[in-house]
Amino acid sequence: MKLINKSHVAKKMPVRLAVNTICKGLFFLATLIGLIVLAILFYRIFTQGIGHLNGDFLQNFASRKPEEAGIKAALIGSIWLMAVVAPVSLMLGVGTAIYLEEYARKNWITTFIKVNISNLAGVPSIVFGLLGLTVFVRALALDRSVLAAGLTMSLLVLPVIIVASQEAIRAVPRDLREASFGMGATKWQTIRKVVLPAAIPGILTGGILALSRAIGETAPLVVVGIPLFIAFLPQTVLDTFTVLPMQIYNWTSRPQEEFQQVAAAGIIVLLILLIFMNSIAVLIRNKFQKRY
Amino acid sequence: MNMTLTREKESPAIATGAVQPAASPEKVYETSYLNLWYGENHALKNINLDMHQNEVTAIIGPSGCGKSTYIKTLNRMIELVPDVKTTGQIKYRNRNILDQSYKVEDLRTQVGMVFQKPNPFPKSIYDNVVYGPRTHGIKNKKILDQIVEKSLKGAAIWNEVKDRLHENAYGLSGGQQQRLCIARCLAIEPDVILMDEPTSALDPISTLKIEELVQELKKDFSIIIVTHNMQQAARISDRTAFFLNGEVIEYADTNTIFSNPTDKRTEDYITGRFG
Amino acid sequence: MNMTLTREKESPAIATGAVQPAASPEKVYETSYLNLWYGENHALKNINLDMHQNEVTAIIGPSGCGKSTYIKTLNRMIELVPDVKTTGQIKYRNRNILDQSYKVEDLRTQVGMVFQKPNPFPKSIYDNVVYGPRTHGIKNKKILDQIVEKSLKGAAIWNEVKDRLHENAYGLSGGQQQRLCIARCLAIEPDVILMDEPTSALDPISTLKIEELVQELKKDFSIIIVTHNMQQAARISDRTAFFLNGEVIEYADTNTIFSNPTDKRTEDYITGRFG
Amino acid sequence: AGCGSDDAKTSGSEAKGSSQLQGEVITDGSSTVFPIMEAVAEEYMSAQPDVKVSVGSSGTGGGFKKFIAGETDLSNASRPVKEEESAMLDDKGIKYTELKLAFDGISIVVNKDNDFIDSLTVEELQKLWVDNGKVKMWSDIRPDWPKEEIKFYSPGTDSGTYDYFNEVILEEKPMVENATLSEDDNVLVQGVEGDKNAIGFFGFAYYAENKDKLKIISIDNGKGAVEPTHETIKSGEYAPLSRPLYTYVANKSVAEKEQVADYTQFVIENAGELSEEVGYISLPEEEYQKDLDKLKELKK
Amino acid sequence: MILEKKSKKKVDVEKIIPKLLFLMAAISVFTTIGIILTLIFETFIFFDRVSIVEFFTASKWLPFASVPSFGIMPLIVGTLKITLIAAVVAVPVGLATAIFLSEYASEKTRRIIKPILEVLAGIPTIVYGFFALTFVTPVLRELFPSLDMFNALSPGIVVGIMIMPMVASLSEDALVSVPKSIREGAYALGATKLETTIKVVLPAAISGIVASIVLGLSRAIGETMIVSVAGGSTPSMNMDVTSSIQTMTAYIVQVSSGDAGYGTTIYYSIYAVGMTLFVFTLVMNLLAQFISRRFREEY
Ligand SMILES: Nc1ncnc2c1ncn2[C@@H]1O[C@H](COP(=O)(O)OP(=O)(O)OP(=O)(O)O)[C@@H](O)[C@H]1O
Ligand SMILES: Nc1ncnc2c1ncn2[C@@H]1O[C@H](COP(=O)(O)OP(=O)(O)OP(=O)(O)O)[C@@H](O)[C@H]1O
Ligand SMILES: [Mg+2]
Ligand SMILES: [Mg+2]
Ligand SMILES: O=P([O-])([O-])[O-]
Repeated sequence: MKLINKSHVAKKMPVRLAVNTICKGLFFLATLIGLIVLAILFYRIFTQGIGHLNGDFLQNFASRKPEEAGIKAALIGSIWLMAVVAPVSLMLGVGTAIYLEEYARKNWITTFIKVNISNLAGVPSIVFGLLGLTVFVRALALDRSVLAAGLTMSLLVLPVIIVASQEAIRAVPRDLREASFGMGATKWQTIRKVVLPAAIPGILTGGILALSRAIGETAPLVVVGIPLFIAFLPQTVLDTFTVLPMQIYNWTSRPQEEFQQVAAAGIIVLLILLIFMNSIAVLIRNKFQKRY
Repeated sequence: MNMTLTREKESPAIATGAVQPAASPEKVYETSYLNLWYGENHALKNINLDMHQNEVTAIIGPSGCGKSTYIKTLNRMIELVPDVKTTGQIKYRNRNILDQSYKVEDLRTQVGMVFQKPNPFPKSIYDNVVYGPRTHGIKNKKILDQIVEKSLKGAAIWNEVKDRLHENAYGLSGGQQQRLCIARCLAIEPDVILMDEPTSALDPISTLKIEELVQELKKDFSIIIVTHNMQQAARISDRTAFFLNGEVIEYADTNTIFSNPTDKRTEDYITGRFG
Repeated sequence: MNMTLTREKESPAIATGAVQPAASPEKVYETSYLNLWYGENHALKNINLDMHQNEVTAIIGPSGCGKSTYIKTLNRMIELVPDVKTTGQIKYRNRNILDQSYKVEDLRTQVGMVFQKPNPFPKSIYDNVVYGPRTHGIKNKKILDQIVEKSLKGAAIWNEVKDRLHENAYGLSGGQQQRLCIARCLAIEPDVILMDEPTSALDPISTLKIEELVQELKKDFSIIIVTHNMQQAARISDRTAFFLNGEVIEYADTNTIFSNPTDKRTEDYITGRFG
Repeated sequence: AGCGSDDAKTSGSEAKGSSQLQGEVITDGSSTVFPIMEAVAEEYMSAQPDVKVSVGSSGTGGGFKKFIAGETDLSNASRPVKEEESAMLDDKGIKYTELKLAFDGISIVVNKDNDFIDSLTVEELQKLWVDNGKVKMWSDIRPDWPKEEIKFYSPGTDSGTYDYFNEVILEEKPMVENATLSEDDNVLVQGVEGDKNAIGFFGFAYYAENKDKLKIISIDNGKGAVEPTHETIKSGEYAPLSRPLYTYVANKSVAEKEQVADYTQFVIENAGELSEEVGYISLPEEEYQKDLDKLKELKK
Repeated sequence: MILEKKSKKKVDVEKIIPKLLFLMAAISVFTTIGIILTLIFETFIFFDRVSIVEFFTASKWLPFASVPSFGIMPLIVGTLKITLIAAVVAVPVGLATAIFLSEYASEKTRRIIKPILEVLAGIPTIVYGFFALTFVTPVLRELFPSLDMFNALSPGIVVGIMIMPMVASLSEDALVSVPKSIREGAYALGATKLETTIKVVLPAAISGIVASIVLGLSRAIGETMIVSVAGGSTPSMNMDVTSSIQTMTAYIVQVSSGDAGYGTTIYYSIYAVGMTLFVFTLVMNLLAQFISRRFREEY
């Protein structure tokens, strides 16, 4: 007894195949959308800003005169900010991830920490700004320093790093750990010598994505109140500074037309920095990616 | 069902050639009344087994019978699985290793392990071998070099890799990787080596090489090997334990097990009636 | 090496009881000069094999010899692996399936497959079974219900699950899951069923059940089964092909292969000299 | 206004001779005043490279918050200090001095294609912008104007410009509800430029830079229609829509920190020219003189 | 050759490390506590001056009027509009991209496209803001002439574009981690790629996909600059997407960079709005976790 009418099935086949092909096309189009937007964005910004982009632009401080305006303070400031955010957020993020993946027992505290982290990932950046202002700038009297802003930003991007690192640590094959334990290595030795090295590509990818977010954020820094114009560079993490996105935002709000082009040039610098960081991530990912 | 087995029951399926061990040498492991549960699942039931120095002990049995579970208990690797409970005793050189005061790191420094799938670290061949010694605090470069050479020679892979010690271990073939894992294990100069189906992921040639190696190694070490390949057990072991559903059905000289099993189920298994 | 095989070469290790197939029935698959490469790795070499209707064809051989690769080529599942290249021909019912104009979806509607590890969908038992028919456009609830009952009965699991059809399939034991996967495969009423070591992850009891089932199924279907268990091949198959290093060393009636192999390597393998 | 910088430099170094100062000067506050302060700081630091001047842009309110907390030396403002704020300053014992820097003229603009409006009276402006609960047509203001719905564009409610407009035109009555608000005056320019029935207001500089895209409206406050120009704003003729911009300096900082005193003097001496350069209108000379006198008092 | 070299230090490290790591993990909890503490005092002062009932029921948000009204609904409505439009853009496009990359594209294509999309996720939001105002809005106004210069539609779409890579990248991870064996099961039954993806792979990955969408939408809710620049700043209650709006975050930025006097009710209102926003995202996250636990198909 046959319950399935084979000719019926055969008749439907071409339609199913066609639907599959059409959807494949749609999925591809959707993927293109992102790429097209990126292309348009880049095209517009480059055509507007490329004229202003020269050595002077990188070496000058901000100025009221568009032709003399430069991005030095903001660029160096952003790099200083990253120099605080990167180690702090990576250390805390990876530490937390190791704790959650390797040490934490299944109890309510662990569950609470996990829920808490995924919730923090969704807290608006501006709320972190309010936190930074109250805790770092005021309570800890760090003033509007690189350190205060860096710590604020670190907390902001921490969840991203934690989640990425957790994934990376979880993906390290069990048998590598077993091999290490099997030779009498302790837990921490195993983590330090086997798990972390194997998880590094994933951790760094997450880290760089987090830093890309930190480098482009404006709102929390506005709230923290870091200054916009300075014509000197920070010497220590306790000095004040300014960053690229704030400088760019300020230029865009100037009445003079030329400042719009200066802003575009600033955006190009920011994008180059961003792409530079992303390509490091991709390089690391591709270089260290081991097939287990 | 159109299947009949023509062979008579009396003639054992596979005659074995393992040499009978001379008298009973010193005991390395003594397991008594070992029970183990995975949560609710009673995976090992009242295991009683003794293993001897400079012998190869094979553990055979169908899939899921508890072979891996048992061998992982011998170096307490089983603790990595959450929710495992054990009762009973396993004495290694006269000390009960299931006693929590027994440091696992100590135990595992004495008892090396080789796994089913070769699992080298994604590091250079050299770094793989010195991983254990370094972990145990040996820093001296010259000593480390000596350890590497000795271990790789011991694992019969020195000639193949001596010119590429600093290349990544992932560039080796499966069989080479497995021998590297054995070398890595030899590097900590263990007393006992546990092997869980060390050849099941390998091609015939590599398998043969490893089998020969095991025969070599037993001069210096005691070896416990899990295999689902009865022929392999017959070829290389001195004693064989047959596990079924978490119980030891029969444990005897390999010769005896394969030529004259006492239990009907052992016979059924080795004659290929199931498994 | 202290290993000697006492048995004489002439007596085959395992006598087989598979009934000799009556004459040669219609051919389902005809493979000629099939070569397959994974990138640079030449995994199948000049394979020539015919498979017949209402028979069980077993494919045996040591690990890595290309068994899985070959069976996956029969329903073009191999295409999911990137960088695979094939030459030669596989005719299914007289049409070359390696021809790109042959739609894989059509082929796979005719040729079902059961995998090594049971792989039910994370859905209810019912949804697992009707997945195929629904995909093929059958919407009628009554017909679907009938299909579910018939397939589950066909896979000898109906009684165990008939009261919990809407529970998640992951609640079943390994053996039950594997029979569910067979039921899922039966539900599309295929012509041929491919099985890649369908019992290697199962316990002895479940294995026996599935072996009995295969014997039942061959009345209605043609079955091609990969196994690393020679006894299993001997018990259930009509013809056996012995693969080694990507080549077919010997292909003949199961009886002949096990009692009177022509090739030395076949004999070595089935007498357990390697693998 | 291109030659301002050279003069600024000379006056800076003249004011303090050749003595080199160092230390920090921290200023924050209004984003409207920011461009002036930025220009001053830029010039000052080329004369005194060892003094570190930082200029923030946290808004007038945000600036006062920091000023009250004692975190800044100068606080820029686009409105006079509020009662709450001065009360808190008193509480903290912070004495301060108000200095005027420049004028900002608020310009009323419509779309380039609007051919029926040239000038509005203050009353008409109020009638336009104050909410009456109904949709407003041009014809509601003057019957001969078209019967089309008006689109309103205004700076954000928390800006000094809105605040001033609210005070002098709306007289604290609520603004039309469907007005489109934006924080960024450039964005308003785009809005009015793209919308045929638009009317909007924003800082004079934004009109001055976009003259060819917008149409300016003259305002009649009873003495005839006046178009906002550089001159009419400076002379006070363009009334009531021009407002002064301020900076507040902490007396203690001037007395105790030499660099702050020096910087403040530099601010007053150069505010006129530099504010012109960035698009504002300088005050009459007497005003700056008054500020300088106040400063002299403080330094004693 | 191997000496027993068990120093005391080794034992100590094993005990100290977990404690140290726990402290690091606790920082995330302290952050949350810090946020709540930061917000709560000023929020209390605010509710001392404005009744909490008015805050949640009044239909107007006019903090600067001479008779101010603090009804947060218009800000919530504005936030929801943006989030909804962003979701309509980001979820289908992001999911389709994820499916294309994980199921259809070759390994090489994936390796190229994924990082490019990640660049899209890292572009500063101001850049997007001006992209919305100077490109998307004019294009949309060509299509719908009735669209205002500032509207919810344009920034909503651009926020959607901004979060799309996040949805795509994380969903793709979820899809890829569905075991191959499950896919093979479907293919072997003659299912097409599409049928396999929709009926087997997507349901199996649903919890990861929901998580990615929630993360994306949380960012949409928290997004500030794009809306400030291209959405205007007019709090309004209506459901119209063609006119100017204000969101909760945009209000906080407006006030914290604006003119409001320190100590005024307006000043404290940003904390009340911040608190609302915090609770808002908290509820949404908890809801999402509940949903993804409900629908998770264990494999
Ligand atoms: N981590 C685990 N959690 C729960 N049950 C487990 C776990 N590991 C194994 N088991 C169960 O314990 C029993 C013994 O498993 P074990 O892995 O020891 O079998 P085995 O003899 O090694 O089989 P194989 O030949 O397949 O490796 C099986 O029933 C298995 O399902
Ligand atoms: N995806 C792949 N890419 C590259 N090489 C592969 C791939 N899959 C299998 N091979 C190689 O092809 C050869 C045949 O593999 P195959 O899986 O067919 O063996 P098998 O006979 O099924 O072995 P087993 O009994 O272990 O399943 C092996 O050498 C294997 O390493
Ligand atoms: Mg096992
Ligand atoms: Mg296989
Ligand atoms: O920043 P303002 O206070 O001048 O609007």
